Amino acid sequence: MKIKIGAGILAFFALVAIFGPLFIGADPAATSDAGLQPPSAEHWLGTTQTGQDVLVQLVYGARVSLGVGVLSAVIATVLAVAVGLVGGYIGGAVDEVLSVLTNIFLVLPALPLIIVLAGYLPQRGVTSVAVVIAVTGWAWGARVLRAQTLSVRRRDFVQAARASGEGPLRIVFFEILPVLLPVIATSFLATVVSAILAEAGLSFLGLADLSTVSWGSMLYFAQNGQALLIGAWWWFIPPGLCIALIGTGLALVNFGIDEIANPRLRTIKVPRKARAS
Amino acid sequence: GCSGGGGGGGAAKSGDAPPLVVHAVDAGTFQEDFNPYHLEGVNFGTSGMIHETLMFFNKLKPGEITPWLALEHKWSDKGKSVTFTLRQNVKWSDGKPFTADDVAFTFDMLKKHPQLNKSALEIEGTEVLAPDKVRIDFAATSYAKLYDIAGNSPIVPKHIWEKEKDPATFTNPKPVGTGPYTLSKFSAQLYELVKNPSYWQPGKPEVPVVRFPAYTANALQTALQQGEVDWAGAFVPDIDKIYVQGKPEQNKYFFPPEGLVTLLPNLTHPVLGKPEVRQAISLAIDREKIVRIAERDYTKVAHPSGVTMPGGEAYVPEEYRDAAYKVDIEKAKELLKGIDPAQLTFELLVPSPYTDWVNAAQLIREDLAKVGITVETRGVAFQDWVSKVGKGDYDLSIRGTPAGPTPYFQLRSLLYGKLAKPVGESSTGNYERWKDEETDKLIAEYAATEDLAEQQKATQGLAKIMIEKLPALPLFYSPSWAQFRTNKYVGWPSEQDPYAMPSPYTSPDAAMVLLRLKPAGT
Amino acid sequence: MRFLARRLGFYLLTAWAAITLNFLIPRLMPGDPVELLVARMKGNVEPAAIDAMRKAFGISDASLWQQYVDYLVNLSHGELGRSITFYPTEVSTVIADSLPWTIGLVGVATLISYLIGTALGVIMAWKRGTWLDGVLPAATFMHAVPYFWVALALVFVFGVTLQWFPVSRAYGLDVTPGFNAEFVQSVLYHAALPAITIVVASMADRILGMRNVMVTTLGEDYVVMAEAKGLTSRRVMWAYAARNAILPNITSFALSLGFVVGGSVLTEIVFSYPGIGSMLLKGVENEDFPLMQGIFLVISLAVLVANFLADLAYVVLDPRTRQESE
Amino acid sequence: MNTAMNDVVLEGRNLTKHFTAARGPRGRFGKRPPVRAVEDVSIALRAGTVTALVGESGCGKSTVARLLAQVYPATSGEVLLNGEPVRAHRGPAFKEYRRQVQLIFQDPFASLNPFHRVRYHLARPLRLHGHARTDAEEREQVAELLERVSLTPVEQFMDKMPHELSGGQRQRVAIARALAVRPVALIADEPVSMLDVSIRLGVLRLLEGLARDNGLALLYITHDIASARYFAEDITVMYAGRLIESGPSEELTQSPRHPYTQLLLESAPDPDRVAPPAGERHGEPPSLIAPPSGCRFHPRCPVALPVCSAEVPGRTELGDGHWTHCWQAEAAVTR
Amino acid sequence: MNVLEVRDLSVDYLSGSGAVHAVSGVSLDLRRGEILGLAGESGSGKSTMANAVARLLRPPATVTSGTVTYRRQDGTAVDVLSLGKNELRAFRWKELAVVFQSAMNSLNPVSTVGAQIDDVLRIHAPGMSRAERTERAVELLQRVGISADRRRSYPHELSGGMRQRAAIAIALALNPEIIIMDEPTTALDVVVQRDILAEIRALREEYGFAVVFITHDLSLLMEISDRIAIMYAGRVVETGTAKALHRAPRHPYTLGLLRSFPRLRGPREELLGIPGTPPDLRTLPPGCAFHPRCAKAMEECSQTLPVLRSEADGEVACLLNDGRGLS
Ligand SMILES: Nc1ncnc2c1ncn2[C@@H]1O[C@H](COP(=O)(O)OP(=O)(O)OP(=O)(O)O)[C@@H](O)[C@H]1O
Ligand SMILES: Nc1ncnc2c1ncn2[C@@H]1O[C@H](COP(=O)(O)OP(=O)(O)OP(=O)(O)O)[C@@H](O)[C@H]1O
Ligand SMILES: [Mg+2]
Ligand SMILES: [Mg+2]
Repeated sequence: MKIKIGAGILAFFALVAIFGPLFIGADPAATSDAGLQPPSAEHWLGTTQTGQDVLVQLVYGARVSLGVGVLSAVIATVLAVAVGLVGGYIGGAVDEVLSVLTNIFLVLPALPLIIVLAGYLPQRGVTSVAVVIAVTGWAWGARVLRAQTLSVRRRDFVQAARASGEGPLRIVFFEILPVLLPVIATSFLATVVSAILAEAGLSFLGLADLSTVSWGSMLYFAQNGQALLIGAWWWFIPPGLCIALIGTGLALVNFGIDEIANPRLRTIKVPRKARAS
Repeated sequence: GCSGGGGGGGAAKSGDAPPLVVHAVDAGTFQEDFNPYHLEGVNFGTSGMIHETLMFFNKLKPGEITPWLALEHKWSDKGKSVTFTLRQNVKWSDGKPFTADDVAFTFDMLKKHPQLNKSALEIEGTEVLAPDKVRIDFAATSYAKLYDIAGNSPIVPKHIWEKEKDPATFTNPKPVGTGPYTLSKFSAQLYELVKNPSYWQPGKPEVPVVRFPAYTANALQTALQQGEVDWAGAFVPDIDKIYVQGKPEQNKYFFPPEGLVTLLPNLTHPVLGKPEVRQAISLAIDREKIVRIAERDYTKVAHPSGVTMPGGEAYVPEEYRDAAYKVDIEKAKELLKGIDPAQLTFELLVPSPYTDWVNAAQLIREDLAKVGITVETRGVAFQDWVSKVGKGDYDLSIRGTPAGPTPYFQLRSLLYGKLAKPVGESSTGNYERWKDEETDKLIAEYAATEDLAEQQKATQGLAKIMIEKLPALPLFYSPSWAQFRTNKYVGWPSEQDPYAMPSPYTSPDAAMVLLRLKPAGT
Repeated sequence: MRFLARRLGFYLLTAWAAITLNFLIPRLMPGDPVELLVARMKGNVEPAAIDAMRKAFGISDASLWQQYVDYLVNLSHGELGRSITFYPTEVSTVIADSLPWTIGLVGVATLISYLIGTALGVIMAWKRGTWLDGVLPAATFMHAVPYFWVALALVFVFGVTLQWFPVSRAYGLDVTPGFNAEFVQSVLYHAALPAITIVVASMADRILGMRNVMVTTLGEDYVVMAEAKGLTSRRVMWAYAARNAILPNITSFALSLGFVVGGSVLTEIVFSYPGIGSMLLKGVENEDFPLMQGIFLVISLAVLVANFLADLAYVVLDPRTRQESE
Repeated sequence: MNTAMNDVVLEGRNLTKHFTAARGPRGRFGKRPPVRAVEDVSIALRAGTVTALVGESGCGKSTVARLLAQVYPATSGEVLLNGEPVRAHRGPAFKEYRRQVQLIFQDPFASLNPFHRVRYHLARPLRLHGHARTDAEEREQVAELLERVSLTPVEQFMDKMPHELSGGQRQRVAIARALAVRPVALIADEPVSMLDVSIRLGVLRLLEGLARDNGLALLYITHDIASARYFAEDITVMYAGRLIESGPSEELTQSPRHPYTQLLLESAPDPDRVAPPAGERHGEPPSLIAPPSGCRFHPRCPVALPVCSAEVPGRTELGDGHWTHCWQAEAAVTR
Repeated sequence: MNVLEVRDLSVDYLSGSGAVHAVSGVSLDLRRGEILGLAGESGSGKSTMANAVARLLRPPATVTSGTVTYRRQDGTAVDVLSLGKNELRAFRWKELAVVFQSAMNSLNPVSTVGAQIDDVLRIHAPGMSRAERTERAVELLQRVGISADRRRSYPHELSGGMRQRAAIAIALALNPEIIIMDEPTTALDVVVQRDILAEIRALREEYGFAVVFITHDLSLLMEISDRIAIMYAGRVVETGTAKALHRAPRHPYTLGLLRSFPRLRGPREELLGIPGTPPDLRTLPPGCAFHPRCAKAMEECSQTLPVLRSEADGEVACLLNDGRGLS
């Protein structure tokens, strides 16, 4: 159920991000003299101060925000899998070094580090922002994956595969990796959320490329234009809401996966009789 | 009514006149720094309100100079020496008399500590000729630097500063100045200036207390909306809704032009180097629309010469005084006929924190698309933009050029060949890299004379080059922000009486404004 | 104590990494603060003055290695250099002025959020299948909302529209800082809204995390046993289930501190709170290396210390680690 | 098979294994004392024969199994395959060793990767060791293996996922996987302890049959001495990392000589027993970090002599391959 | 005579793929002071039943029918399934205590053994002073063979056998009438197991409580129990005294179980085992649930559900046994 709702939300935004711009066609940055129009038949979500259509921006923003989220999550996950699985499986000095590295990145406060790094970024394009977020965000996944690898490595089926003569690469990728897929998926989704949030935070601080329309940059402009102070709620609310919705969708899917792995977590309807005890 | 607002409930010391709550620059907190030669950390008001300059230059009326601590100046040695005759009976706020020693000390200090010498005055030495006469010697002709010497170098008291080992790091926490105010209270969130009772202009100022609460850009908007601030210099996104609130008589604002925002074409670019392309670009851009949408009508379209109007008429050749931009798509297309359309693709670099420029860039993109020029706007980090534009690593960019006491300074910074370094090296002006002998000659002519008419003539030459050769494409004036409320005090600068820059963050102009204010209703 | 010694060693290593990272980042990145400063002054500075300023700001051309050594030596004396933004104020002064605000705000808010979130998580796990499950979707939603968005919404509703709370600053303009009732009251009043933001935005994580661990713990035999022993529900819930469920949450809590601090940077900016977050942004905007470095270092160290405290708490709360350390 | 029945196929000589504990208190100089899991163990597996290794939990049975399978190297002592000492721990020579000696794990729920089908589990070793080169060969041999472990109809089982199988069926797949390699020695580490009583028998019978019919040398590790009596020819009893008694299963169970073996037999639940044994406490099993001196059983031994705590008893041959390490036995023999 | 009477008890686990009938229609008596062994394959519902009696079922388990009656010494009957919150708390542990399978998991890892005994006393005997409680805790621990200074140990500092003893000590704290022991020795090795069994027997002699002893090790039950009940697929298929069951099992499943255990003494009997696998409790075979695995199954077995009928010293639910014994 959770997975369904979550996946529904995600699918919706994914469709919007992929096909929305084709449908809408309009240029999200296109300005007009009709500034600060409240929602109307013409502008479903009103316009910004410079007369840009909020809905159009929202649709294009989905592409950037989701794109940054997914891109940095992909990078972070690849890093996490590499570090976590390799460290966990090989063990020894390599593992020591990798896990100290992981822990360091884990403990260092990410957002300040992102801000500092972004502050220096020569290019603030979508990709570089995604890379910065990924670089600061892979550690959690690596740590979880390492712990899991350590436990899976000791599991009998890995031992059995070793005993029957499988090589280490094959064991890592064919025996261990599939078992860890749910964990990888969870950490991937969690990274998407935090990446989207981080991108929004960066844009909001004006540290991302503001000439690209993203939900974060929309919020930046809304805040800059004092949208709330002048009552332009339609400018301020939708981007934040979309971020929260996507986050909720991802979290729901994640909880769903958790619940499959650990059925105890499921919410249940307690029959009256049992509740009495 | 509402006297004081959130910031005004405090201690008005002298008389009944209420304190004036001022917001000059965005700050979360203040640092205790009242050294007028510090660039950023210094608290606003130090220069002008506490430490005064020798003369006052009104940038809104180029050429209008008011004697201040100095009564007059005299150049000698072909502009390499200047002698000031000082005002008598001026006292430091601790009661000690102000003398030529203080002036000499100030300029000696600048010579000794180059990092304080932000105008890079080439000081050779000073000589006190009499208690009220001092001569300053320079290594080069410095006529054009009179503003920096007399209008932009606050004088500090020798008897206090000479005790400091390193004036560069001295924070001057208990400033002693000749100005109309002294510091009475400092905390990280608020500092307060009170009237200097022994000020040399008796009876002035009439505003007894000036309070400076710390506001960040965001907080200020709310404060303005709630009427907490009497005088602010801020960009307000929707001034009618947030500030004026239907009371244009009381909640006034005045945004006179202060500098020039230009579209910089990189002249080392093979296509942009061609005048007809620049001409076409200029013809295609609808500056009115940019001003309306991106600048919210807070400013005006620039004069094609780049000279600030009104006020700068004398610096523009007769025939061009009424020149104005007009959009002409057809003509632009005509001009571009000879050029391979594939080459008409440029990147427009803007610093992304400057949201109005980001919007302007977007409008330019839309306009140029109409004549077949493809523009890709790229918003980059401020630092990145500074470094890229400085090094000439861009196609098109938008950049502001600061105003000086006369339009010459603006044009010099925009066009002077010596400022342009080769691509790859950081320049400090002339970012488009305009190389033209005639331009440099005109600039040299201005610098070599103290005669106003000569100077105007040279500047007119520069204006003509701007209009005819389009080395850079002026867009609009950058406004000087000033919101002031008349419920407590009246006498603010206005279009009719532009006696000083109205924004509270311009010094020493803000002190001039304070000296002119009178309680409302008197 | 072996466990703690190991952790301490790790934190020292991490601190060193943070310090080195801190040293390297600005030096490996392009940009020049003086140029920037000049650009922001709209070019009112002549080129000749720039070099002198550069020197004054301590921007040096020495070899990277030499600079590193100098940096470490200075650091060991507690010298973080002078801020460029607030020149000539020492970075340590800037931090000393702003850090207490952040620690006060974030510390208290985090504590509140932790206590409430943990309690809610415990109760929600305990009362599974009741209306309390309705909190879950809300928590899930809150977990994904950007901090600054919540902050702005709160500012608008409670600050601007209802005017119940002040929307900026750490204390009223009319109070004198010091240890007097008026000042303390003003500080609390001003901290209310930002604190609520941090609590609201970070609590969801606590709730969800605690609930999940708690649900798992509830299935453990010792909880069933405690119930069978006829203990009161309160005792089973807190002394048996929650007490154990908190353990894995301590570490995740400590790690999440980094995120809370990150989020509070945004909160501070929205509320113009004079904390370290606002200063960090200022430093970044002005490419103020010394300030950024100093602040990032302090934040990192603070998070490290918090993590170490969490480890201590863990040792106190979990007898199993204690034995190991005998 | 080139080994005749009853030839020693796999042998461990004086195997000793000390683990450095990953956690635990440090001693002086910050060194952690080792876990002396296995001390001086010699054991031989013969073709076509089931040998049982019996002992209580934690006494080191699995460690012996892993040493024999060369999952990790011994601290000292050596392993001999067909009389040749095993030296290689990687490379082709080691792969060859892997091909000859296979391990079956205790928990059939953990020893199959939940993500792979039965076919994959069986086909991989076939391919790895070059027994099957084409798909057809592979299919044929997988079917044959399934048949050997009585998972029929073969077609149906081939494409099942592990979670679709019952415990007994999984253990059969695990055995088939070990057989796929065509080993000469098979080490089964408590292969049925996780299975239900009613299903155990089938699996044990299968193993017994494999040893008997295919001449495999089988080491059956268990803590259930009764089942060892039924399924193994020889039983070796282990206590706290050391061997204490060994002999033909019937003789060992009916006339045990070591006090621990006696205690073990006495303690095993037995409905046929007339009266339950006297309720005296025997104390807890010893720590392997600081094992008791001398005979490791002496603190729990009802008949301990002073010498027991001083010296490790030597091996006393009792005839018919029955031997024990006990001072009492030694005394009895010499007397 | 009976201290506990279970009548027609059914428990379902509700789940997405249909209800699991873990216990269906079980009726069982526990006599005062006896040890009742409950045997059966894994998943046959033994723990579920025990938990139902102790009211420890958690969702998604639900009692769908049946009653559980507890009889006090004075003869008053208590309907266990409808006890209120406070009555239930008093019933649990004063009247009925539980020892779980793995003591490592049933002791709170973060508090000392002494504290966990103290916990019980504080709640149920509020009149006791702190010193009295400590004294009692020491006494209990010594009674099960743990020295007094171990009171301050945490569970992880004790060996498996000691933990199990500590769990038993906690169960004894209030002198309950009934102790349910769910596989209390499965995790231990035989020597330690033997000690604990001896302990339980001795304590039973001393205090006279009744024990429900759950395990799947039938030979163990034969030794320790007075009476034994065999469960298969959620139903009791046979009950009887340990002796009788050992001598002449009446249900084919009991026979199969008995003949699955290798014997240590005497001649090597042939082991029979039970072919096939236990059924899926969601879709039980019709009729006798055991018939697909039963060597003696008849046509009728797949249609008629056999009921538990009383016989001399025991009951059996098998169509074969209607009136006759199992040959
Ligand atoms: N990798 C290891 N590191 C440290 N100690 C170990 C390791 N493997 C086993 N041991 C220790 O060695 C001893 C013997 O372990 P082993 O697994 O061989 O016993 P076992 O007889 O198989 O027990 P069980 O019946 O529980 O399987 C135990 O005390 C165990 O804790
Ligand atoms: N939470 C649950 N949800 C669904 N089914 C369950 C749950 N708990 C137990 N079951 C099922 O109920 C049946 C009876 O379980 P129970 O634990 O009572 O068996 P048992 O006889 O105690 O087995 P064991 O000997 O393995 O302890 C099993 O088939 C089991 O799969
Ligand atoms: Mg083992
Ligand atoms: Mg059970």
